[in-house]
Amino acid sequence: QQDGGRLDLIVQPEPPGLMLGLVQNGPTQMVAGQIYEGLLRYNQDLEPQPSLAKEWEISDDGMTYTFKLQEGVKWHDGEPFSAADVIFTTKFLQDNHARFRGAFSHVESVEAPDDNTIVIHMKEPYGPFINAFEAGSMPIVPKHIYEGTDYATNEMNNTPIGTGPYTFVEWEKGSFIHLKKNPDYYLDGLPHIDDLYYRVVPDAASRAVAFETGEVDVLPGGAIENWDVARLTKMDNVCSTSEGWEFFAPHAWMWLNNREGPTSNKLFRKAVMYALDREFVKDVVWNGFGKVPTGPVSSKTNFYTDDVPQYPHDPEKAKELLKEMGYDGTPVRLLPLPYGETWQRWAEAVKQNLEEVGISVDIDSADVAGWNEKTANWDYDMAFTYLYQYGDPALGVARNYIESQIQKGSPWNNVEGYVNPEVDAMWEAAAVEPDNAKRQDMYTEIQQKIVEDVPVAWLLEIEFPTIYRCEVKNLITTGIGLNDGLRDAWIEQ
Amino acid sequence: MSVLKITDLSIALPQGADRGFAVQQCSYEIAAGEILCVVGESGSGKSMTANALMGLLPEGVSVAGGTAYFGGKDILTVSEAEQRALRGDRIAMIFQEPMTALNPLMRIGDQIAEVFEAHKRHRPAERRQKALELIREVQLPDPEKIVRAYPFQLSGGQRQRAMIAMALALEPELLIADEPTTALDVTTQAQILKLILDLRERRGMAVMFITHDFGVVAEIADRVIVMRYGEIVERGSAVEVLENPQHDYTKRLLAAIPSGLVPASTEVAKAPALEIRNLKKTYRIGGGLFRDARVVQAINDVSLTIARGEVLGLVGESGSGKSTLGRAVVRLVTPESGEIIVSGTDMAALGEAELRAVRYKVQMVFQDPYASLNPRHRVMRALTDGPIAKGVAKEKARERARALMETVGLGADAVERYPHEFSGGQRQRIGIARALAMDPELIIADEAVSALDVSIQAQVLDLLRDLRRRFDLSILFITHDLRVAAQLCDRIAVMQKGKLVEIGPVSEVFLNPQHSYTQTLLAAVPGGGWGKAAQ
Amino acid sequence: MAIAVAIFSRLLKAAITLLAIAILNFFLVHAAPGDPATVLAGEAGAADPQMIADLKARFGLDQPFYIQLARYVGNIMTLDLGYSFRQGQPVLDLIMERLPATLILTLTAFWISLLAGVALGVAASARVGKFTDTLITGAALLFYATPLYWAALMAVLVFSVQLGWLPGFGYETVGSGYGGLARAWDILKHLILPALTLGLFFMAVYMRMTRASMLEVAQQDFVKTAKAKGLAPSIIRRRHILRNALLPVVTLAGLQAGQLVGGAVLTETVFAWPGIGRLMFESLAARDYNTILGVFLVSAAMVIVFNIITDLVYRLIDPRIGQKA
Amino acid sequence: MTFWKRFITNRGALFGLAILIAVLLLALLAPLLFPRGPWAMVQRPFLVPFSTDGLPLGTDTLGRDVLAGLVYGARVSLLVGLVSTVMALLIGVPLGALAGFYGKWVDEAAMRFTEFFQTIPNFALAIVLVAILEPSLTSITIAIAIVSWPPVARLVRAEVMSVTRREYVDAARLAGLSNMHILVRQVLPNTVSPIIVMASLMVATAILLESSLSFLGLGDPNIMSWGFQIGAARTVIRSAWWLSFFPGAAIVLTVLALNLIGEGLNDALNPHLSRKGRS
Ligand SMILES: Nc1ncnc2c1ncn2[C@@H]1O[C@H](COP(=O)(O)OP(=O)(O)OP(=O)(O)O)[C@@H](O)[C@H]1O
Ligand SMILES: Nc1ncnc2c1ncn2[C@@H]1O[C@H](COP(=O)(O)OP(=O)(O)OP(=O)(O)O)[C@@H](O)[C@H]1O
Ligand SMILES: [Mg+2]
Ligand SMILES: [Mg+2]
Repeated sequence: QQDGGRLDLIVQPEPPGLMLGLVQNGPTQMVAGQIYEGLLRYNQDLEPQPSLAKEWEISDDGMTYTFKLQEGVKWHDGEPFSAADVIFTTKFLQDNHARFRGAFSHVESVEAPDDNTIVIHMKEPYGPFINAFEAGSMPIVPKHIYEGTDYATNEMNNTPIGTGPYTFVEWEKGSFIHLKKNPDYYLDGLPHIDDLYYRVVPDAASRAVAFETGEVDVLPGGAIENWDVARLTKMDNVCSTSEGWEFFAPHAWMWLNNREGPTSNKLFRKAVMYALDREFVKDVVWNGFGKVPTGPVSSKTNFYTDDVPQYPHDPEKAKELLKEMGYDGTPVRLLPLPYGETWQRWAEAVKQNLEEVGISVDIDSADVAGWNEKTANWDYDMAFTYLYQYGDPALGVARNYIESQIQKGSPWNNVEGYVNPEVDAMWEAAAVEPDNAKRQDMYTEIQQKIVEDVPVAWLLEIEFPTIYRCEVKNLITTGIGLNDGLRDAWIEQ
Repeated sequence: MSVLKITDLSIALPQGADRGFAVQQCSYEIAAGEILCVVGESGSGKSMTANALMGLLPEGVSVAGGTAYFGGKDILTVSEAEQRALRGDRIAMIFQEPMTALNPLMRIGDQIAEVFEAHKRHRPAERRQKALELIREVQLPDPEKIVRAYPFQLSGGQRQRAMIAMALALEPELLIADEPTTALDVTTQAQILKLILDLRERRGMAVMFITHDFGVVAEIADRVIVMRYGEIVERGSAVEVLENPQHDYTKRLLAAIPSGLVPASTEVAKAPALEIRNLKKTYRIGGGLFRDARVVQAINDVSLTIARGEVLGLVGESGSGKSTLGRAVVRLVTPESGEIIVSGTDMAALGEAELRAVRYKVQMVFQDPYASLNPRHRVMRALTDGPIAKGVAKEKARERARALMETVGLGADAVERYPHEFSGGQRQRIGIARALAMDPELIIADEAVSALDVSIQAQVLDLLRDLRRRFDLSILFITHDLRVAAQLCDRIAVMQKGKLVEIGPVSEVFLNPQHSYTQTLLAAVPGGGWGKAAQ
Repeated sequence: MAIAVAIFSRLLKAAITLLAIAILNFFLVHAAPGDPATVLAGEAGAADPQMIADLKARFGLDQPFYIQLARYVGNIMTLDLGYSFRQGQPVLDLIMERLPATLILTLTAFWISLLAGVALGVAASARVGKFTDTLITGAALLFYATPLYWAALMAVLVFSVQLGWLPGFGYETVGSGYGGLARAWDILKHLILPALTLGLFFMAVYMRMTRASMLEVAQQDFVKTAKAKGLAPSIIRRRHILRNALLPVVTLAGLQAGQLVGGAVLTETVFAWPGIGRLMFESLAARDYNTILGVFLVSAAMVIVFNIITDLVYRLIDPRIGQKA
Repeated sequence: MTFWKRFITNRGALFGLAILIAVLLLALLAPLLFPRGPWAMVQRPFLVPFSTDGLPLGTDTLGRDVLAGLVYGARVSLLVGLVSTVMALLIGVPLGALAGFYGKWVDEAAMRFTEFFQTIPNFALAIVLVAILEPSLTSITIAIAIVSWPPVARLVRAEVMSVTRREYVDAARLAGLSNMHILVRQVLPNTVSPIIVMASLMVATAILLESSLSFLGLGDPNIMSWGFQIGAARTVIRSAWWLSFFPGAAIVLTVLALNLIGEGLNDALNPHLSRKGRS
């Protein structure tokens, strides 16, 4: 292992801010994940690993979680880090972090018996809870900076202070974010790299060029369009990996509006599933990356099963189903995800598939804001989306299928309007079941039922290959990938 | 000893032009210290000759033959560089349009000094000084200021003087002046002519003076040549040509000139066709939030009457408010106070809609025969639009239009043609027909013949006289040409700076002018002496 | 003096226009579907109604529309462009950070296109109908017809990727530690491609205009006067024709210089140039209202400033203006 | 010489006209030439041009026929170009005409209004408008029209002002014709030539604008257009240059053709001005 060097990465799009406690979108996590830390990290099998907590313990009844914190940890401004910061963080995030709020709704109380210990008491056992401590889910924020201030407008948001391996240096808007090695990092010998530059390049083709011309060393997943991946990986001394996304396991599907229109008919939805040539999309649009999903749970996530009804590409079957239902040719609107060319092509391919079996499709168009507005207000017939699974069906999957999560105004829940009380009950029970074997059975059944009902059309388990120069070693060591990976990375000189 | 000797000069025009040669087989010479006037109708090739001598023929036009010896060389065939060396140095030229002949972005002094620069005379510092001297010589007021002035700050006459200063800079042996006074008003014209005569005296240079105004010829010419269709039809001393013309065309030209003869004033009928009382119109130009506007009193308390069947001439120099008065009468300009009474109605007080109903009573014949007819409408439409709007049945209006075309001597069939198919004089007759089509009581003719050639001018004047007799029309005849006014009008009104300074029967105003301004105006008429002598 | 008064009255008018534009923009921008809160929440990958409500309250979006408008108008009257909640920074700071990059790019493009355009136009007009003229006019037509972004893509492809002569994107070498001249040189290298592609189109425009204007002025009487003085053709062309022919070019240049500031969206996007065109585009996508409005206002102000500059230049060239009164 | 004769003696204009007619024909015949439409995935993706029978220009990222896309794209470009120009004329001509004809406060008000639109950079305004209205053929056309009318209004105003000062307009007033009659029958017809010339150039500009919007992802996703093709091909420009080259060339050619026609019209309609300028 060698120290030193500089690493240039792409961040896309430019993050709105770096204060991870306030902003949790993807690019923010990727950059701020080097500045802030959570209590835990997760390896690629989604097992917890030490981070700010060096040890932890869960009581047998699943009601008490005890964390021992690292010693000698300092904030980037030199202030000492202690359990008080963690307690403060739980309050801070209650106000600002939706996902945290969800997970902590199962918590009764938090206490700090001493400066290095945190004890969390649960209201009920909640199996997935142990998966909610990485930097993105629960970034520890500095109490001495935020206590008693208006968090949103605190000046320090622009010069974030964390405990992580890299400290913030400079952010030239529209151009780059510069981080540098934290010399006082509590783990000896870490990190290895001196400087990190996160480069903002708005155009996908330019990003590819940036890598080719050597300006950039790492292209995180999704930074370039898939068509360039094959080309770049063929270059000398270029490595690529699909690892580092296990925790998120991005899962793409098409919401089919269960409330009205042809899509409210289960036969129609099934026809859609048969009509889609998902393998073709995977091969052509995604250049062979990813995997055709069998249902709502990603094969990378815990409690996955493939023992569910299957929907191969079968246009004839689709046509039959449509005939059976008496589809009258009413056109349906298709809302693609405005995340670049790949997604646009995907929508075009889907449209073509559907039109081949006689469904007439109009592609709606909207930018990110319009997409949010339309999906949040259920103004669509079919809409693309993809969501993270956060390692556990209870965290990342359930929200999309249970009735209580039908909430107008947000596009991150049961937007399709799927209502099945039987399944709802099973979700609820599975979440608080402490025994993992039993949970597996319950989730298997859930998956079978949902796949039979086809509330949405599952499209792809997305794989985002990370492309980098082979000199960069240990780039991805956890299931969270680049978001907290640079702690261990080093550059061979 | 001739300065310039032209032999058999021919100038070819490009294909598609009105004729093959602008100038054909012309020969003449100019002696030192002599003023040769070149006269002739528009398009007769006067300017082309001058341009050829300067080597400034427009693209497509070329010298087809002949020689022009100047200082021992044929200047038509010397190289471009040699020609350039001659230009401005030994041959200089002044153009017709003083308003556009100077570079608007350069100071007058610099433009004059440029002549020295072009011929590498004097050191740069001295050039300025020389320019100043020249400006003095052409009698421009306040020379120090003029050197630094831009053309737009000078009046037309002043610009023309600046042009002359430029032309005189290197004391040329030959000065070519292409209608240098046509665009100027009479008083200014008189000054410029005097200047040229003076300079000729002092410098002894030869002058080739192009004009179509025989008054000017009478004033300055030593010798005259008359051109027509590119050929010289007559030549001789000024006296010979003016008093004893040989060629038919010259005779016709001279006959067509409105003579200075003052007809006895005719008795005027009683009932007034138009009464103007205390009319005022002020223009405000420019100005804005923070700037004072420039105020021009275009009509300042003018009162006058025109009797039925009378022709009232309105004269005065440029900018004196003649047009404004005429346009106020027809309400193309709205006066701010005063009355305009046409057969009992005060036109000045009418609203938009009422006005439209009575507008036909006063019609106008415009100055520019090219701009006053819509190029996209056939003559028929020009003649019938108005009557139809007034309520005349379509068929009747058409019939009337044909009849009127006969009246103005163009033939009934001409109604189906477009304006561009007529000559300037013919268009002016259409303009008159259009005015008549409305059955007006009064016609305002604003410089209706100024843009026309003398011969055509005469035809139109005849037509007006004839019409007035036949229809008992009243005419307000606006002009700056006193000769023309004298020929046609019963009474003359003289305007100066918005005020009516004198009004009376023609004979009185001309022979016994009361106001000093009228006197200056009369004195400035070119060839005044010659006109009277002819009598 | 007259000039000072004229400028003052222009500025006053400009301020009124700007205010009206700001209000119109406010309506425009708010008419777009979605709002910054949902976008921000959306990007977080998870959100609950509470989060969205919190964000809306934080951004002041829970207020009635007219109050938002009144607040905004009140703000800009005190020259305060507001706060970008998305970026956590005052809008003015954001814009000031980006403006230099845009100005460098657009002004370079502007001068290149103006100087080259006028030079080519003069060259073409001097040889009307000859081969040089045909060549220049042909090239101009081609540039005129080429979509800017396409030219940009092709330029990157050739000069950056294939030949490797010039950097294909960005404003400077990030983290190079260059200072002073080295930095200037570095920026210059980055500037060449975007400035050229942006300038090509305008160069064509100026070239055509200059050529036409030169030919027209060459017909005017005073040129004949100049010839009659015996001046050499080159002097006539420069001193008499060109100066007069420049007047319409200046007018057009003024109009376009103003537009360039906000009009470089495409170039900035393709070349990853951190200017305000891109800021506008990205803020629009994020519905970062105050930022879009700020950019619009600043670029509108730029247009007005350039108009005033144009007028001043015009006065310098043309003595007739402003002195008549 | 008649207008038409002058026009066809201009080689450039004739060339432009030929191209435009060719493009028009292709656009009209598109459904006959490619009955499956431009979106059908007909073959393997990324087929190189001139390598496969029946697919002369190769296939794109999804295996769609590039030529079919070009031909259908022509329809959009021409449609957007023409319709937006007509719309811009419908706004600009009346506004400019009224301003120029009536002068005074009407003029002042109209010109302030126009200035207003000119103060917001053109392309930025188009982007915002499309974003607000959400991209569709209609919204794009409207947005382009809205950003293109101000120059029309200014031109028409200037022309109308100068024509209104001609004496034949005074003559028409004296004839008792109403203002509207004068404006519509006497004045406007005499301003058409510069408007026609401008319109031909506006069509060209509109085509460029549409393609730029499309390139930024603000196109109508249901409609194949040239800008869309380039935008979509941008990401693969390195491996499949032809995907952006052909539509780019199509735009250049069409816009070039329109410009040539515009110049030809200009020369033919204003013979005095052009005599010198034409080669
Ligand atoms: N640039 C040109 N191209 C072709 N023909 C021309 C050109 N300039 C003048 N002409 C023609 O040449 C002939 C002579 O014109 P010229 O200008 O010499 O007349 P002129 O006697 O000076 O008339 P005016 O009194 O109107 O100035 C006319 O028939 C005119 O139509
Ligand atoms: N529309 C206008 N706006 C401002 N000033 C005007 C306007 N029309 C005329 N004037 C001014 O009013 C004065 C009188 O002009 P008018 O046209 O009546 O003179 P004129 O006697 O007809 O002169 P000319 O013999 O040159 O035709 C001039 O000083 C002129 O500059
Ligand atoms: Mg002449
Ligand atoms: Mg007058």
